[in-house]
Amino acid sequence: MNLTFSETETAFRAECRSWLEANVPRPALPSGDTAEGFALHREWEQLLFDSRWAVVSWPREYGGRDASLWEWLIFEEEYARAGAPQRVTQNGIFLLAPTIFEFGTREQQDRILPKMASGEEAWCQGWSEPNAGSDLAGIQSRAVRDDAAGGWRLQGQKTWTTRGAFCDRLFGLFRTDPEAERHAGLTYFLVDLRAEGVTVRPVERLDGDDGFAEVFFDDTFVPDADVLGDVGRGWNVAMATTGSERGLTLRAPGRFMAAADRLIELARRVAGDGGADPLLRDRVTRAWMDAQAYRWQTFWTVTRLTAGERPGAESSLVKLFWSELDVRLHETALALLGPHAELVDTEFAAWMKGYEFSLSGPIYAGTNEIQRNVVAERVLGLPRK
Amino acid sequence: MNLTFSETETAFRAECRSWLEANVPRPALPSGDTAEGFALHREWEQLLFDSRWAVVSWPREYGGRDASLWEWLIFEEEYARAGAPQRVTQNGIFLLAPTIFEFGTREQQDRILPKMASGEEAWCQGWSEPNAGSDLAGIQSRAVRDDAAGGWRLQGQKTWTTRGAFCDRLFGLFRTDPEAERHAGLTYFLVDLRAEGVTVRPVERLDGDDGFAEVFFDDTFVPDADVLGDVGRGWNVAMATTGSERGLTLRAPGRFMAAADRLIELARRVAGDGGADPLLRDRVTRAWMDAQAYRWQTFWTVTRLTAGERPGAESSLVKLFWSELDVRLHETALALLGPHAELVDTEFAAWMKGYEFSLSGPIYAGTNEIQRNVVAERVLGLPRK
Amino acid sequence: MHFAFSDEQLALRDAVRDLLAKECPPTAVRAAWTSGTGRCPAAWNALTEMGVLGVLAPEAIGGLALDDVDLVLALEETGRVALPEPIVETAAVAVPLLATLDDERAADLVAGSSAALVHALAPHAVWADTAAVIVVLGEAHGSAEAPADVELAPAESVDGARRLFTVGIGSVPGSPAALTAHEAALAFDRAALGTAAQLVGLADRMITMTVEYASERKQFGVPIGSFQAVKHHLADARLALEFARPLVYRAAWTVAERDPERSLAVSLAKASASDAASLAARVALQCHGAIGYTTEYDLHLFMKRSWALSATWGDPAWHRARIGRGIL
Amino acid sequence: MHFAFSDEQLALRDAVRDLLAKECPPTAVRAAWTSGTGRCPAAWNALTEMGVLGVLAPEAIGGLALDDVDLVLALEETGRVALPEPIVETAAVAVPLLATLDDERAADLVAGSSAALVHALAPHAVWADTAAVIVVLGEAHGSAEAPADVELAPAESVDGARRLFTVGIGSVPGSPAALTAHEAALAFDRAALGTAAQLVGLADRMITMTVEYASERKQFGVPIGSFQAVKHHLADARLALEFARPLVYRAAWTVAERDPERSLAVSLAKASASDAASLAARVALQCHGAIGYTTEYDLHLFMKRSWALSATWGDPAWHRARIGRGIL
Repeated sequence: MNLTFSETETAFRAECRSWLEANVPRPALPSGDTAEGFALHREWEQLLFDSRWAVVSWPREYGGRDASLWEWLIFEEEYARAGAPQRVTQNGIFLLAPTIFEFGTREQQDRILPKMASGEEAWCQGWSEPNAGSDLAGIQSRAVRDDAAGGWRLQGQKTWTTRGAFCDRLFGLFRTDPEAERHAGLTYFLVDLRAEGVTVRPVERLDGDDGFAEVFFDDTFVPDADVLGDVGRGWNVAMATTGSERGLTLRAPGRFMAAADRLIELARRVAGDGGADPLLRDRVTRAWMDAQAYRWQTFWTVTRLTAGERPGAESSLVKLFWSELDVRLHETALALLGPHAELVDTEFAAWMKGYEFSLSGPIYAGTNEIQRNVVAERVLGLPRK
Repeated sequence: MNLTFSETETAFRAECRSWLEANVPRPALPSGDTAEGFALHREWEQLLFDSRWAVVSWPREYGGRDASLWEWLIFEEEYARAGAPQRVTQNGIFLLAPTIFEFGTREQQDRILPKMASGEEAWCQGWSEPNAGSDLAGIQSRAVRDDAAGGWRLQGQKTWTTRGAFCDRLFGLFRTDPEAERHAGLTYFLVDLRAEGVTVRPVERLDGDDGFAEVFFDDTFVPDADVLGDVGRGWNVAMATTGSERGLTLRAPGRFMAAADRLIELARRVAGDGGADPLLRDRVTRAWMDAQAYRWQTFWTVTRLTAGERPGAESSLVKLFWSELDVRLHETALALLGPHAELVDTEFAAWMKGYEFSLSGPIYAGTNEIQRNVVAERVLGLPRK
Repeated sequence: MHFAFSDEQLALRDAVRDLLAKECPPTAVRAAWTSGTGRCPAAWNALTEMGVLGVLAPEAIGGLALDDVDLVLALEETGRVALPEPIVETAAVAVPLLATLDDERAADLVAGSSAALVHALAPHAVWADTAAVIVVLGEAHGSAEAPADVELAPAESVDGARRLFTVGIGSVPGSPAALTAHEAALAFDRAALGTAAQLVGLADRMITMTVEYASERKQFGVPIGSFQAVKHHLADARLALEFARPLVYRAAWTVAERDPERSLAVSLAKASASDAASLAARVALQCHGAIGYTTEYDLHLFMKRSWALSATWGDPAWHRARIGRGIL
Repeated sequence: MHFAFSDEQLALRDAVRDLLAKECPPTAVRAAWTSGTGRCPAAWNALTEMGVLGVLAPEAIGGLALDDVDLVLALEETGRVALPEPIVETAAVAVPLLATLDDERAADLVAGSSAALVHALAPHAVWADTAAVIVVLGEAHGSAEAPADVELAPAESVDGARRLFTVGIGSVPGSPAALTAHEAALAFDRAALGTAAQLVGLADRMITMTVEYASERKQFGVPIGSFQAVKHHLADARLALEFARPLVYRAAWTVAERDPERSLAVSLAKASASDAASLAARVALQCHGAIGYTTEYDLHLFMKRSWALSATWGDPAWHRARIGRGIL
């Protein structure tokens, strides 16, 4: 056991920190979940990519630095600490890319990954449907074979696609075998949102941004080159990325550590050094403790992953923990602000927006109810029925 | 709306208070859930009965005062405030008696009720069985007809009978129709524990007292006179008393108000007036608020009962509230005591014992998980399956 | 002891409920989000007509000469529909306050103009730009200002219908209708009580709409309301509401009767109602899932009102601290 | 960064686990409740033999010259079986403390005698009547007393195996082996860390036995563990444990390395482990139902130990306050 970072890692942190200090836009960009904000965020992504900070853990040939998991965690800590912009490329980088690395052809990797990383092609996910939320296997959108054209024709609807209104491409599951049920007969497609027959309808989120979209497909053509993995094996292919969504990759501890530090700052500003109401002090302390617990649990897990273990059902525990700590942390900030918390045009407004965002945590990527079932059944071994 | 007590009620309270002040044993009796303590409690019950305080809401002919529900609540407030002994007759008075008043013959009422109220005959409940806990309909103990002797012969086992080791008689359900399933074919019996074929095995409770017993029946004879209600209708007969157990009658708010007051006293003793740690102050305040909420919700409900409404599934809400407030209240006391909480031979030891007792609240009389189901399905109308 | 409402009181509640169902459906609340005033004039006029604004006013100025117990159920109804109007500020606080002071503006309020309030624990005057009078409440004093004499600076709320303003008291020395400490304290308690009543209505509404949604919406082939986790979330929300509601009604009685336990009772009510509404909001969103997270669906109208009201006129921690000072 | 135990460390853990499975089953804990000493001599002797008492002692006095990271897993195992022995007091605290002071009694402890501790946050010395040395810890000082020089008055714990004593310091002025503030603080942190490790073991044990029970026990025709409410209770308990455990291991490393964040890390560990064990105890009892409420069933042995240990060496609120002073 050695809980210090190596010299190389420390140097990596220093490089990262100084680049971010020099380049993070000030004042902060407007929300990336609006049309104008998205465009500005795309520019930021291009800058990150050009400096090889967009995807540090990827191979150099696709714009990365071949960074270790530890270096990636350090990058995320520094990125959050610097208050750098949200990553509008994250659904591509964190959800789709791992699947492409595992299941994509060399041609697909070469064609898709660099543009994804630079933000030139922004990807959104198409998991949910009106009748398939936490129960993904309820997917009804279908793809019909078009042999003549050498591809498939899509029909149906996807919902809750994050930033779908601004993205260029969508990945998701469609039913290619109408006879098969539930998990069988699904295929993983990569779809151009500019293609014919695609309609994107923005849906306004709790915080007023058009953060969601509904996407309708009416006889939309997808060439065979844009099928990911084997036809009919889409469920298995997708599970790799939902594992990522629920687990480690999207939620490096840096974000929560930075949020806890900002909460401490807020407590000091609202009440002066150490002077806050003891009950609020206690809640602020709990938030900081949660972030620490999350950090060390992550380091514990990453050590095992580095030794070659694969993440398992424990990722459900991780999702439960960060999503609930995030809500509590923001609730504490709102309590500190008291009757000023409702204001959305002050310097503190980010806390209300952050709270609204945090409320999606226990809902998306499998509700926390589903996650608790997974923990009970797959981690603890309780009977399914 | 008038939230003051009438002159009559105020006079009743004064009478009650002065009698209790003069008669409550000092120092407090040892636990009634031990053999020695039970005997002393029986004496106390006889004294209560002789002074017509044992069953204030009963008719005068059975030893009561024909008191109103309000007067009964006042009595309970005063009783708890005085720190008077636990009621070892409570299972008879609160669980069985309402059923006897509703379903018993005049002969049964005359024979059973006065001795029950005076403690001369102590009653325990025989609801649970090894395979019938929260799922009462799983009862397997059976009664076989003995026409010649004019009665029934019992076979089987009851568990978790509170104070079963010290009581004289038991009430419970037995299966009289072996063909019927679940709720059908059950009959409500009143059983003499001194009868032949009865074996009582004390079971030690968390706090070290023999508060439970297992009761075994081997060809135990019960005469027809001790069948309560119709043969085969035991489930319907019993529901009247489980309604009582879960609802209002056993848990008058006085007990929790008195406990909250004692908690405030403890906080003052541990930390001086108003000087306790603010986090503990807040927890003490919450406990007091819970007791107040419980009191006013009770008064709200009692007004409706007084107007002729019958208690419904809301009694599950009541059980959830008091059982969880009771645990929180005792947890707060233990937190005030800190590392001294574990001591069971000091003047504060009652808090640990009270905590252990409170932990049974969310379990007995239908676990709180069952109660939440009831609230969801019968109060809110959510679908059963 | 008789802890129930009279038939007349229930009839007033029902009349208000019917009125609001008609005049303040969710579409009207949405309209207020984008309108110039943030208000719902149709409902306000109908409530004025019905006499609700004057429940606490003497008959001499057109009031009904009733009390806080008569008013509390109407306020609960306004919470249930998230009415975007200063009904608590006007009917529950300013009307009886100005009437006590023999301030002639009381009659204007009864007749349909509106009031706004400012206090350290409610520092933004809501709908102040359309108010006829702005009552500034201090710990032990207060004043009723004419809008012309103060400076209003707008502030934006997460609840788009709540038009907030910071109030800059002008140079007018010794403003009219100065309040005593007693009146200021009573006004504060009435504001907290009225807000608590609205929070109870909001909690009830959010639970009801979630039960409906969970009974309809299917996942894994069954209604999501048949899952034990959803059931237990909703049972917990109902539990909090069940025990908060009598505290609000009792607080109304202590205010009406000038009971010595008034402040304690109001704090119990406001803390419990805030907690119940906050829990109901969390549970409602969690049980709805993503749809509750969109502004196309109505839930957010009620949720955001709950957030705002829970934190004003004393949040639960503030009221618990006040109670603690009383009992410890 | 490498946050894992070495193969040697895991081997020591496994050896201790096997030893305790044999020497300290629940029957042995029950025997301690009714025995004269409240202890489990067979387990103690075997642990002595294996060298566990001397993990932190230099080789010169018969120790293994290892560190707190090597010891922490063994302590977790003693929690898992609710070992009724002063292993934390002796192996984790008194041995390294006396060894640092060149106190010859360190060698006696390594050889199998035992120590008891007293501190403001652990005011009762456990198993003090059979201890060879009693370490009295103050905020910034301390001393190691001979039992003959102090007065012991017994006190009864809810955990029948914990034999408690209040310690009256006799008239001996300037007792031997006076501690510096630094040593007293390190000793306190080690006691809190060792207790946290035991609480993690206890939590794990209670969850495991409840999962087993819930998988077997049927109600309404199915195992109770198939009900979502039971699943979610247990998932919550596992969640708390999952995130407490790394904090305990990390705290052990900061103690071993004399890391500047040691006290902060120990407080994180003790607060989280106490909360995890308290939650596990509540969940275990609730999911067991009435059977868990009897002393015939083993659960209460682990539950009561958890109650006692959560509240000593600083309860969660105390440790949170210490952290708060460090970060706010």
